[in-house]
Amino acid sequence: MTAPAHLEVSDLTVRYGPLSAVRNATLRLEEREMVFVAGPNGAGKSTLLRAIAGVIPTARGSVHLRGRRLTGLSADRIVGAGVNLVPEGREIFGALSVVENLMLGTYLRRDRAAAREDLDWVLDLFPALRPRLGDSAGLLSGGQQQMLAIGRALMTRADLLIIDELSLGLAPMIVEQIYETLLRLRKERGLTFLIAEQSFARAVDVDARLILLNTGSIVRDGRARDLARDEALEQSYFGMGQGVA
Amino acid sequence: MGSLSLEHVRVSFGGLNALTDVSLTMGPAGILGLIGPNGAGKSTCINVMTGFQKASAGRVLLDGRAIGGPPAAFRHAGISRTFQAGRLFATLTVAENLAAAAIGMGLSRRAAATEADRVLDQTGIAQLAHEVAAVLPYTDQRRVAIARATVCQPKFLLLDEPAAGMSQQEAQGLADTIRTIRANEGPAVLLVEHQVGLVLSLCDEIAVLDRGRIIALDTPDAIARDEVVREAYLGTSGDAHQRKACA
Amino acid sequence: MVQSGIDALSLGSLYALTALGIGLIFSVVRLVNFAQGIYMAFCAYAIVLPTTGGLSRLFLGALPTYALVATVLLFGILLALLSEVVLFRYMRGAQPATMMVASFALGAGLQNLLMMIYGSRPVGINLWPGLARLVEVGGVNIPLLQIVTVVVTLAILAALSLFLRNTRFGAAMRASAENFRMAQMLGVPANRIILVAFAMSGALAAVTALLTLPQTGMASLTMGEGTLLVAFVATVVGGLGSLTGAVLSAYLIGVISVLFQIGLPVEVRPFRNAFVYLFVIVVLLLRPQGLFNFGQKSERI
Amino acid sequence: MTPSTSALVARHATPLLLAGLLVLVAMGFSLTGSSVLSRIGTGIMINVILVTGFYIFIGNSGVLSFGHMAFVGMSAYMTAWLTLRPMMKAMMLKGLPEVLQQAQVEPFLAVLLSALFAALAALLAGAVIMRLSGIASAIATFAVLAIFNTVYSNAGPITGGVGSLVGIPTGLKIWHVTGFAILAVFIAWAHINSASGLALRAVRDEEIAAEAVGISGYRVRLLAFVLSAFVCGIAGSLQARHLGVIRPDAFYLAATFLALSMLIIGGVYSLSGAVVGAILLSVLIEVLVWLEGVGRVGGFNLAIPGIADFLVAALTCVFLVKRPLGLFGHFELGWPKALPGRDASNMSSRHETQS
Amino acid sequence: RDGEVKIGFAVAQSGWMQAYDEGATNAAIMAMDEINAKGGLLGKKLVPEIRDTRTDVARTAQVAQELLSMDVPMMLVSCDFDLGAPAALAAESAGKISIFLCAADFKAGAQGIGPHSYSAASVGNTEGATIAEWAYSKFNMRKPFTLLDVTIQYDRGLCSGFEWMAPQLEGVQIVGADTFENGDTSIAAQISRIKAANPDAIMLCSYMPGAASAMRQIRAAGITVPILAGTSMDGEDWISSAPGLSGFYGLARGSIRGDDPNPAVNEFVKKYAARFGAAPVSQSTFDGYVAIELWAKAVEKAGTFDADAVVKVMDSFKDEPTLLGPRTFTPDFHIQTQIPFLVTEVSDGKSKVIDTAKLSKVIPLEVFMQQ
Ligand SMILES: Nc1ncnc2c1ncn2[C@@H]1O[C@H](COP(=O)(O)OP(=O)(O)OP(=O)(O)O)[C@@H](O)[C@H]1O
Ligand SMILES: Nc1ncnc2c1ncn2[C@@H]1O[C@H](COP(=O)(O)OP(=O)(O)OP(=O)(O)O)[C@@H](O)[C@H]1O
Ligand SMILES: [Mg+2]
Ligand SMILES: [Mg+2]
Repeated sequence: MTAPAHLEVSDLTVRYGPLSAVRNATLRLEEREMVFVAGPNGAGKSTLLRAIAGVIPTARGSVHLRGRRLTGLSADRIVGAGVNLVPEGREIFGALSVVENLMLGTYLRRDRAAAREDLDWVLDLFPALRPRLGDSAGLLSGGQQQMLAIGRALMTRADLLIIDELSLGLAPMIVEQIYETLLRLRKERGLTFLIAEQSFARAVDVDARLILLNTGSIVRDGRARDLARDEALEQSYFGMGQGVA
Repeated sequence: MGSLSLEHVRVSFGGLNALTDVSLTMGPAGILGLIGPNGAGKSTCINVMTGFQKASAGRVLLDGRAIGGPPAAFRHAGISRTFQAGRLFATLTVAENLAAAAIGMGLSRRAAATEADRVLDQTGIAQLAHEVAAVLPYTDQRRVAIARATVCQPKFLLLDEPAAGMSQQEAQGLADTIRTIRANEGPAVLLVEHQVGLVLSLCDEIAVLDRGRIIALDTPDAIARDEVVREAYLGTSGDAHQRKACA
Repeated sequence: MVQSGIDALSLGSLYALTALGIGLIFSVVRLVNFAQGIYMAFCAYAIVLPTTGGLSRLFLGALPTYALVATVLLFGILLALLSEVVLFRYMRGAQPATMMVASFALGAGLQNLLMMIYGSRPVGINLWPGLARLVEVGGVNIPLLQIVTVVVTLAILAALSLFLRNTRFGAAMRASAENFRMAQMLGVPANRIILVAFAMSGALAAVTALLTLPQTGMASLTMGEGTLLVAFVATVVGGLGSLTGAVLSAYLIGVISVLFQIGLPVEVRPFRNAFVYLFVIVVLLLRPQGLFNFGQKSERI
Repeated sequence: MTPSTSALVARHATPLLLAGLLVLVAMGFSLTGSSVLSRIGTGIMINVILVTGFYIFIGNSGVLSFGHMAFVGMSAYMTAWLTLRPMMKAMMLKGLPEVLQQAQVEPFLAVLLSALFAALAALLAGAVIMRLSGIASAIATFAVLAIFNTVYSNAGPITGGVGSLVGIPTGLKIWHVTGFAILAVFIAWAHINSASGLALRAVRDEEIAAEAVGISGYRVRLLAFVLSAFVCGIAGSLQARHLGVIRPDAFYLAATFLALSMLIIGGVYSLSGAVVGAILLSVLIEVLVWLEGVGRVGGFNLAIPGIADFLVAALTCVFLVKRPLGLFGHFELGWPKALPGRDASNMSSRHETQS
Repeated sequence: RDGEVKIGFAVAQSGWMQAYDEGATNAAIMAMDEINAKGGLLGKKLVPEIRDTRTDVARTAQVAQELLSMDVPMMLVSCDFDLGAPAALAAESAGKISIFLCAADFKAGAQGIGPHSYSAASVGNTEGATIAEWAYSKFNMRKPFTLLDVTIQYDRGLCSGFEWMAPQLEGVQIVGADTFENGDTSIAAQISRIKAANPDAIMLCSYMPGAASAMRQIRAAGITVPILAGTSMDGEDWISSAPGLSGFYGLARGSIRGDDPNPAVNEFVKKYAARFGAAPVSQSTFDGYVAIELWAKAVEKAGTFDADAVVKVMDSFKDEPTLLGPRTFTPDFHIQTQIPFLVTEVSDGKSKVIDTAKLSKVIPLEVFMQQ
């Protein structure tokens, strides 16, 4: 018998009222994989990721983490199981200070000392946050808030990180640095990533696997480089034929 | 064409200087791009130029004369803006969103409705008129926000990251919208954006802000080649696709 | 002078305890809990048995002091928990106004229940008459009860603020308040946190009842109302979400009330509350973000 | 119908339908000829006016007000001052100014003058407190209510003090009150669609963006505050004449929360909600009380005294849990365009009525 | 049916007023039963029609309407003036008689509701004046202090009656006055002022629960001078809040403890207890009985149930004997302004009747008018 996948999603359907935002999604993430979810606006990327993290209820299907069933658990229990979601729109705690936001990421951890070290490590990763530790997080600039949201997720030491719209509002160089870090984390700490992005240029760049969503259904699943060669695909979903990417 | 400029503006929050002696003029260049790393002070620039943030030092000049007061005073003087977070009037329809802006400019309810219709047509979103803002897809929300800012023909239009979260294709659509507005209403535009491809392709001139200072101001081509800018902002390794875009 | 100071402090203490209970819940679930006052009345009535007029007979009051305090506290805690589990839990994310009206309805329902059990006549309860004794402090005679009230309140405040500041619980609580779902996404068991906050507010209602009874000797259906309103105002005047602010402004309102009571000429004295509320409006105009909200604003454009 | 009138009807479907509903309700209560039922109906209509008044400010501004009952009360007292027999005023209200001492105003004029008085009071109070928004504003309005209560309770020579002031001529007809209710609905509707009303809703949704487009939150809030006080004033004046007796405590917290419950049960953001909520809760209370009475008179003593009040509270809670946005949410009667489910959840979290 | 006459009761059977209306309602029914046992009134049996006002003014007006549509010749309304008024007004405009079970506001009569409205009880001003006179003559009160609870009208009448009488008593000077609200938890500031004024008696114009808690705080502060009150502090339930209380003097129209100097009252208390399972909890119970007594006598004398004829007779009642002693109405006053009271003393936590007191002067109308 093969080892269970890090994340196994089968036949997942999510509804908002009458509308099925995600339909019969089935996907599998191996350990240490970095998988991208892409698709046009409203394709259901966020919905899929939220459903996996247990933030919204699913209508059908199941999610398993290393063989353990997550479906039906409350969001905080799922975090306890080692899954963390950086939601679209950051959702930092504006009234709390930057350091409180970061330390909240360690709420479930028992290793206080290691958590302190992680704080230093995250601040090295995002030096812009260091001078702002005591300030209300709501006062940060848009991009700084995004850094905070990602930093906070890293603090949880979850080994499956789900990031929605990672590069939203970030300067190109920062995006660059974050991806470098994530790839390093994958190598050094064995993390697995599921990342939603609008375009799949980045997936091509890091040579990752790509899942393409359209109107709630998974329409492609494969190596990003291979999919990128599919001109028709580019044309219909991303208009990259116009030579932007 | 008039001009809107910052003159030796400093903005500090407690110990932090968000802007340090920034001088910047929009107007002559038609579309002025403003780029820079996160927290560089781009949004703060816009806030100062629209009355949402008082400068700790320095002045805002409209056609050479100092301007001050609450945001409404700036808007009445023809300075209009969008926000980094959409901030549409969520429960109002698109037409009402625009009409509310016209009412803010002092129009009667009836005249406001007419003006809203005009702008809806102008910006090509007439088909959205009766949708409630909150249910619009993200991209459409951005377009409505820009349309709302062009009500009553402002002379200056300041856009804060209008393409955030858009795919390149959608960003192209946005670029078209901005060009149309320029063509029809002719406001000077200030564009703050991280999608460098969009900025490079759309702007007549680009200013680069880093840690509260303007470190470069030049044509798109020159900026794309500028070493300092690459170091501070674009990054050196992964900018393949960005560069491809400027080509 | 000293006497008036102590008066103001002990009055302020009762306000502060209630303000703390209200502020605690508000900062966690955006709920102004108007049922807090009726928790207090319930706790007070629990000390006696229901009778039809005549002399009151002791119920919990018959227990030894420590057991009495413990059971009344428990009673308050259970009531508060019950309202969370039965009602407020199902209103997460509802608008504050909706929750407020629901809490008012809950309060009205509980008051009716209490009336069905005990009738509407106030009941005389002679709790801890020893506390009525005067003690001499620095040349003035001060009721022991006032000293106890102030000391107990300050002790609770200190303990609570230590707890909130020095445990992860504090930040987690404020985080759950701001964004319930996001807190959960970080592994914060937000529902349990909210339960704890309710339990604390229930306990505070019980303490307030236990400190009020020796003073007034009467339990009545409306006994919590006056304090509740002042506490409600104090929470906002102090700066919502800031528990210290709520407590400080509760004390401030206590002081202001006593000052007006002392300072106004007798013909105007019945208008005392009008002056107190005028003062509140002035404060709000000067500092809409709250009197003791020294922190920065937390939203920017 | 000519095309233009039918367009007019379509555009104003909401108030027309609501007016129709009110007429139906009034007919239901008056056609039996029972004076008791017609009295109940009159009370319900007054509630409709009251809640519509609350809606004009709260619904459009998103700012909760605890203060409106003060304006209801002020109008009620003004009605007493205008309509009590001069002899009684000379006896009981010695402090009244000469003009009011002598006044004996015709009933409908009294309604108008009293409502104007309430609006004036709201203008003065609002000029100060409408600078505030959100929770600070809610508390300031509560302070206004508390000040009203304290002042009117203690200004004996003018108000008769805490006790009841009696002798206000009674004898309201249900159809008169229904007429006023319909008027209130049209006033509210006109406001919603006015420039100021639209601007106010913009401020409610996004105060910062409203500022950016040049809208003054203060001005539009103040206007709605005054207008809603006027409508509340109509309710107050009619209330005084409905009961014939007033006292300050009748316009305090319990009444405030009853009105707020009606508004929220119907849906704060909807005029139709305000009207239907007022009717619904009023009728529910009547029915439960009637059932309790039946339980008692039937001799079985099935009903515990007060059980109806308890049930009203419990049902209100259950309802609020089930429909936190009220019966109508953001809908209006007769508006064909409905909002899909998505925004309901989004908007409730993003556009909170400040408490 | 022909042989019956319905008597309306617009009283609270639920809500907080229920506890206060219940006794007087029961007593009124007892009085009606006694009349029925003797063959009825003008040959007709009196039948109670009770409707619940739910302690709510709007509801009160509504049930009054309902009762009036049943053609009751007389309606008993809630004890509290504010709560009973809408019903009395409704009766007034229908030209029917209404009697407040125990309201103490002079507006419960021709000067307020109208010529068909009565109260069976005494007005607050009278009580204040009576206790002032009594305290003056019984323990030489010279320097009283008035502590007024501004929450209800009754208290204000009480204090204003006291303040009217005090200066007319040789050598008496009110040395201080202060106010509080019934719900105030602490009256510490007021107590400081009392101490500073050093009075020889305190007139406490208040009601439950504020009155008891004020008393507890006054005694706790070591102030031992006599405390005077009106009839609102009759009853036993509050005494346990101030154990060992002494030096309290209040008024009552009759004693519920079986120590009334008038044996008829004690007899009534026994009968009441036998019928309803417990003795009356407050002296206002008697007023319900007296209300029926007075009205029935007037009907008898008038020979008709017609309201105006009955009013005429009632207004001519002068010292008409009742269970509680003589009662007087005039066209101006439909409430008692000068009746004998029992004085109750609480000493060592026990209350007993120690004296009777009756006002020596008539209070002029203006005194009632100034609120
Ligand atoms: N809370 C909601 N209620 C109702 N419908 C919703 C809700 N959230 C999303 N939807 C709908 O579900 C569909 C999928 O939305 P989703 O946000 O998952 O898309 P997405 O791929 O993340 O888009 P984007 O690129 O804009 O973030 C869309 O049609 C959207 O309108
Ligand atoms: N009201 C404020 N209080 C405190 N600090 C502020 C405030 N507004 C802005 N700042 C700080 O000033 C700096 C500049 O912020 P600004 O929002 O202008 O950056 P930006 O260039 O727009 O960044 P981004 O691209 O991330 O949006 C940041 O460090 C930010 O945290
Ligand atoms: Mg998304
Ligand atoms: Mg920015």
